Amino acid sequence: MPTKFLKLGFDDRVLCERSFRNIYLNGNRVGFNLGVNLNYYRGLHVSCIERLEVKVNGETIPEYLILFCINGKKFSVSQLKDLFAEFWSIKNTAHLEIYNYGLPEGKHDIALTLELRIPYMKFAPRTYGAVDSSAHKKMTILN
Amino acid sequence: MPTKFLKLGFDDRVLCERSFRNIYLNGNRVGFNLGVNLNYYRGLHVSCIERLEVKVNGETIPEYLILFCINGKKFSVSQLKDLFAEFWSIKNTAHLEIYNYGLPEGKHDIALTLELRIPYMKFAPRTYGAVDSSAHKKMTILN
Amino acid sequence: MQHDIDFGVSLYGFTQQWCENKDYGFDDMFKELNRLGIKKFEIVGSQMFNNYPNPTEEEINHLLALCKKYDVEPFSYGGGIDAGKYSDHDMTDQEIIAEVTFELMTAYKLGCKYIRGFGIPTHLVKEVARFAEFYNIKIAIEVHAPSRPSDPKVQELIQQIKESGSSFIGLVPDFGCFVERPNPFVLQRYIGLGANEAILNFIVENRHNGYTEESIWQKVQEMGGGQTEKLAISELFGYLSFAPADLEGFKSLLPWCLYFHGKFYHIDENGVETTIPYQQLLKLIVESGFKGVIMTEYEGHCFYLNDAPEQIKRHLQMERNILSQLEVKRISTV
Amino acid sequence: MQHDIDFGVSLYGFTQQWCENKDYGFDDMFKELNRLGIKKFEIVGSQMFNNYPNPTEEEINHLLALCKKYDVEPFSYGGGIDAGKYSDHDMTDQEIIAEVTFELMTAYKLGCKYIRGFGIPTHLVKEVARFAEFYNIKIAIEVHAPSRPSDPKVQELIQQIKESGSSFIGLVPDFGCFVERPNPFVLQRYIGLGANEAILNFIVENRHNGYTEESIWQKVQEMGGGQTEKLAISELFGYLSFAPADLEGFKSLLPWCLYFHGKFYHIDENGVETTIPYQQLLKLIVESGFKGVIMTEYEGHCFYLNDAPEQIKRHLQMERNILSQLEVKRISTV
Ligand SMILES: [Mn+2]
Ligand SMILES: [Mn+2]
Repeated sequence: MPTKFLKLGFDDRVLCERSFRNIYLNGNRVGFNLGVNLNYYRGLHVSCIERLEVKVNGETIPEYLILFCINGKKFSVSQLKDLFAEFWSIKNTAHLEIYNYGLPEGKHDIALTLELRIPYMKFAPRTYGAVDSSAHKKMTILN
Repeated sequence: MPTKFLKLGFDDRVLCERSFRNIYLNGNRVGFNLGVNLNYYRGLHVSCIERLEVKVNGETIPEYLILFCINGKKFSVSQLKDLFAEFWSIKNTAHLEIYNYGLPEGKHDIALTLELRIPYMKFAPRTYGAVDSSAHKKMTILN
Repeated sequence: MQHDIDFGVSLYGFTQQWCENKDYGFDDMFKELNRLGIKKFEIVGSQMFNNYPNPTEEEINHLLALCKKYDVEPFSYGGGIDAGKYSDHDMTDQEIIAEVTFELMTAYKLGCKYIRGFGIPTHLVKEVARFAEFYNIKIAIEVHAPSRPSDPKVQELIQQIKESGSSFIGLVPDFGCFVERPNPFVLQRYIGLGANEAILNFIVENRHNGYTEESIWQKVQEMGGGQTEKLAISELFGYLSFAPADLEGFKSLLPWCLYFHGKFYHIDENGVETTIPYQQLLKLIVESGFKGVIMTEYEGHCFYLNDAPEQIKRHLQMERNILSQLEVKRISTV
Repeated sequence: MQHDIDFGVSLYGFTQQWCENKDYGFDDMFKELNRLGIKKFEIVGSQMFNNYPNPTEEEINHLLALCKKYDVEPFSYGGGIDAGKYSDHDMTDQEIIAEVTFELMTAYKLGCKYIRGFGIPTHLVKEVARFAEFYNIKIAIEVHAPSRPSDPKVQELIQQIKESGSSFIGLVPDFGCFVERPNPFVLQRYIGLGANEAILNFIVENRHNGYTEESIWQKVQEMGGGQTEKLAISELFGYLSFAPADLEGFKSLLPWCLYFHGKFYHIDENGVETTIPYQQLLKLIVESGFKGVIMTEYEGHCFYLNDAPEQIKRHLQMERNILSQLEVKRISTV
């Protein structure tokens, strides 16, 4: 199992077209939702997320606009490292709520960078294998 | 609301007679279970636990024998401080699994020391009110 | 009705049953509201949801289904900022804004038009108002004992609210700010717990004689006081603080009040709260032209008399009596 | 049957469907087991439970109800120590023991008699055996590629198991340790991802020419290789490592083996795994007098051919063929 850098072929499941939608409040578009699944064979503790970035049409979303939602709870990106008690299972879609006033109807180029520590693949103190669950997709949002 | 040291009168609910029972594995008694409710008017994050100790018949249980079980998860006492994402609600009984080979049938003197930070009662940086949810009861265990 | 005051009941008033009786739930509370003829209620999230600050969809839906069944409506969401929930640091401003947003999300799902805000730092008032506006929910920051309306920090809060120019941020004064003397039940409880009566009297008499919580505890220890007397000091300097009512301060709050927490501890058979000057408070509210809700907030559960339904009924009756007397006066002076 | 070998199937073999098909679940896998005539299975907790390391009662009960429905039995629980799950420290020994206990608790609830252990440090073997005994569950520490049985650390592990004197701790060798050459599908996949064939050949040919993963990556970069070639290096030095099979080492493991992971990648129409010497491995197992289970562990999902049922069927047939040939030989030499 020790393999320092892994990228499996389940890319297509990472960005979830069905849960790509705008978020409205009282008729105002305030953000959009991005459903994310792991590209891995097993689940991982949320604390294993080492890097999470979203680019929309080439532009990076500032971290403070992102809420990471899993197991019914909502977290800021900076909190993720502490969540050793939240498990992100293979069948469990995490949702990013991105409060950037949403996206206009139509196709958008979504690039997710998502890198995770593989917690059982220890090479040296504090040195673990990594899995790349990044994905890139053009997806359609409806208003 | 700012009150530095609180002890409410819902003491009786803290130590839960119904869930006071021995734990058996393959016919061997390996420990006992102690159900604990908060003596407070609202729930608290598990990270607010500042002190947790159990004495049985006057003897302190070593910390490493205790598992703190809540929301379907199990934790060591030393992990509790990190669990800001686990909520211990008023209607939710936490269970201490204490692996001391259990207790003989009969009455036992159980003394729980449980002190929690009141997270909204801030007096100064890192200084908060505290609620005392300790309890002391003689309870009967059946084998 | 000449006044435009409506009544609501905070479910917080049912704390004793909620905590002591495993099976006591929303059904039971809503049945009480039905008996009282009250529709509007407040719910404290950290008290009544199993998951907080993000109650699950199931919890929300369960509550809303019962609201429909009993024809009651969540008027205000009792929120708060648990700034101390992290063990390694106090919440940063950004973390506080996130928590406010969580409260707004919950209130939005519940259909509440108001949030009781607590622990929102004064310097974030304007920022918080922006978020409240997104959700179309008004945030009422609670002014609570032992704070008093005239306190500089409360006045600074008013200043920030004023400067925000936003109608989405305001105040909810808690009438516990105006307790004038300790309720006899409070002192009886300490005595029941083993407190020395002479020491208790000393604490009450010297509450406003220049002592701090720390210095009076020092003194009380010298007099032979222990943990029970410490509890008494902590409560009487804290949420059970008392002093001559700061009515002038109260007037300065009134233009910014979104609703009121009709806090009370005990109403006797004569229908009077003997420690809080309800008559004067309601008079000032009516005179201010306030249109809105007074939320009945029973806190006598701290006496463990298990009497919430009767006490809440008396409270509503007391308020109606006072308001109709004010009405008569107004009419007779016209 | 002269040999005492039984067969099981690891649900891990269904990884591709599990990951790609949202609706694919235990029902589907158990139907496959029924079709294969297999009762015993292994389940990897971190792969198939939504809550890990403590699956909920609902999850456990759901799984057990389906086991009953399809008449299949959880033989072994695929556990592991996620020593890196904390962001601020590697797990301490005490934390590792706690995790082992969680795996034992889950296996106990499932009724598994074995746990596949992974990541248990050698110096904790004796301590872990004590806990395993409480639960009456045997922990089989996996010997997995790129480790080889003759490696000093594997031999040290055997020494600790021996010294423990406990029958509750042992080994589960994974036949991936004995891959002798890269499967053509592996190399085709890299080429499909854009790898340069010449560089790939260089990596394969020089896998055992004194390079470390780092030094060959250095060299490959000089040759113009990029991220795809890096992935190839990482896998071929990692879980897809290859080398002449360490059969002597395997013999040294056999007295401590509790069961086997019949890892395989591809079995062609001739019914042969061309990269792993199954014939030799099974011969050694039978000769050792082993009584127990070989757990079919298909990992060809890394080629994304979506062919698990057919491949697992071929694997079981291959094993049966080899074992019956060994039988014939044994009888004819008697
Ligand atoms: Mn209040
Ligand atoms: Mn294996």
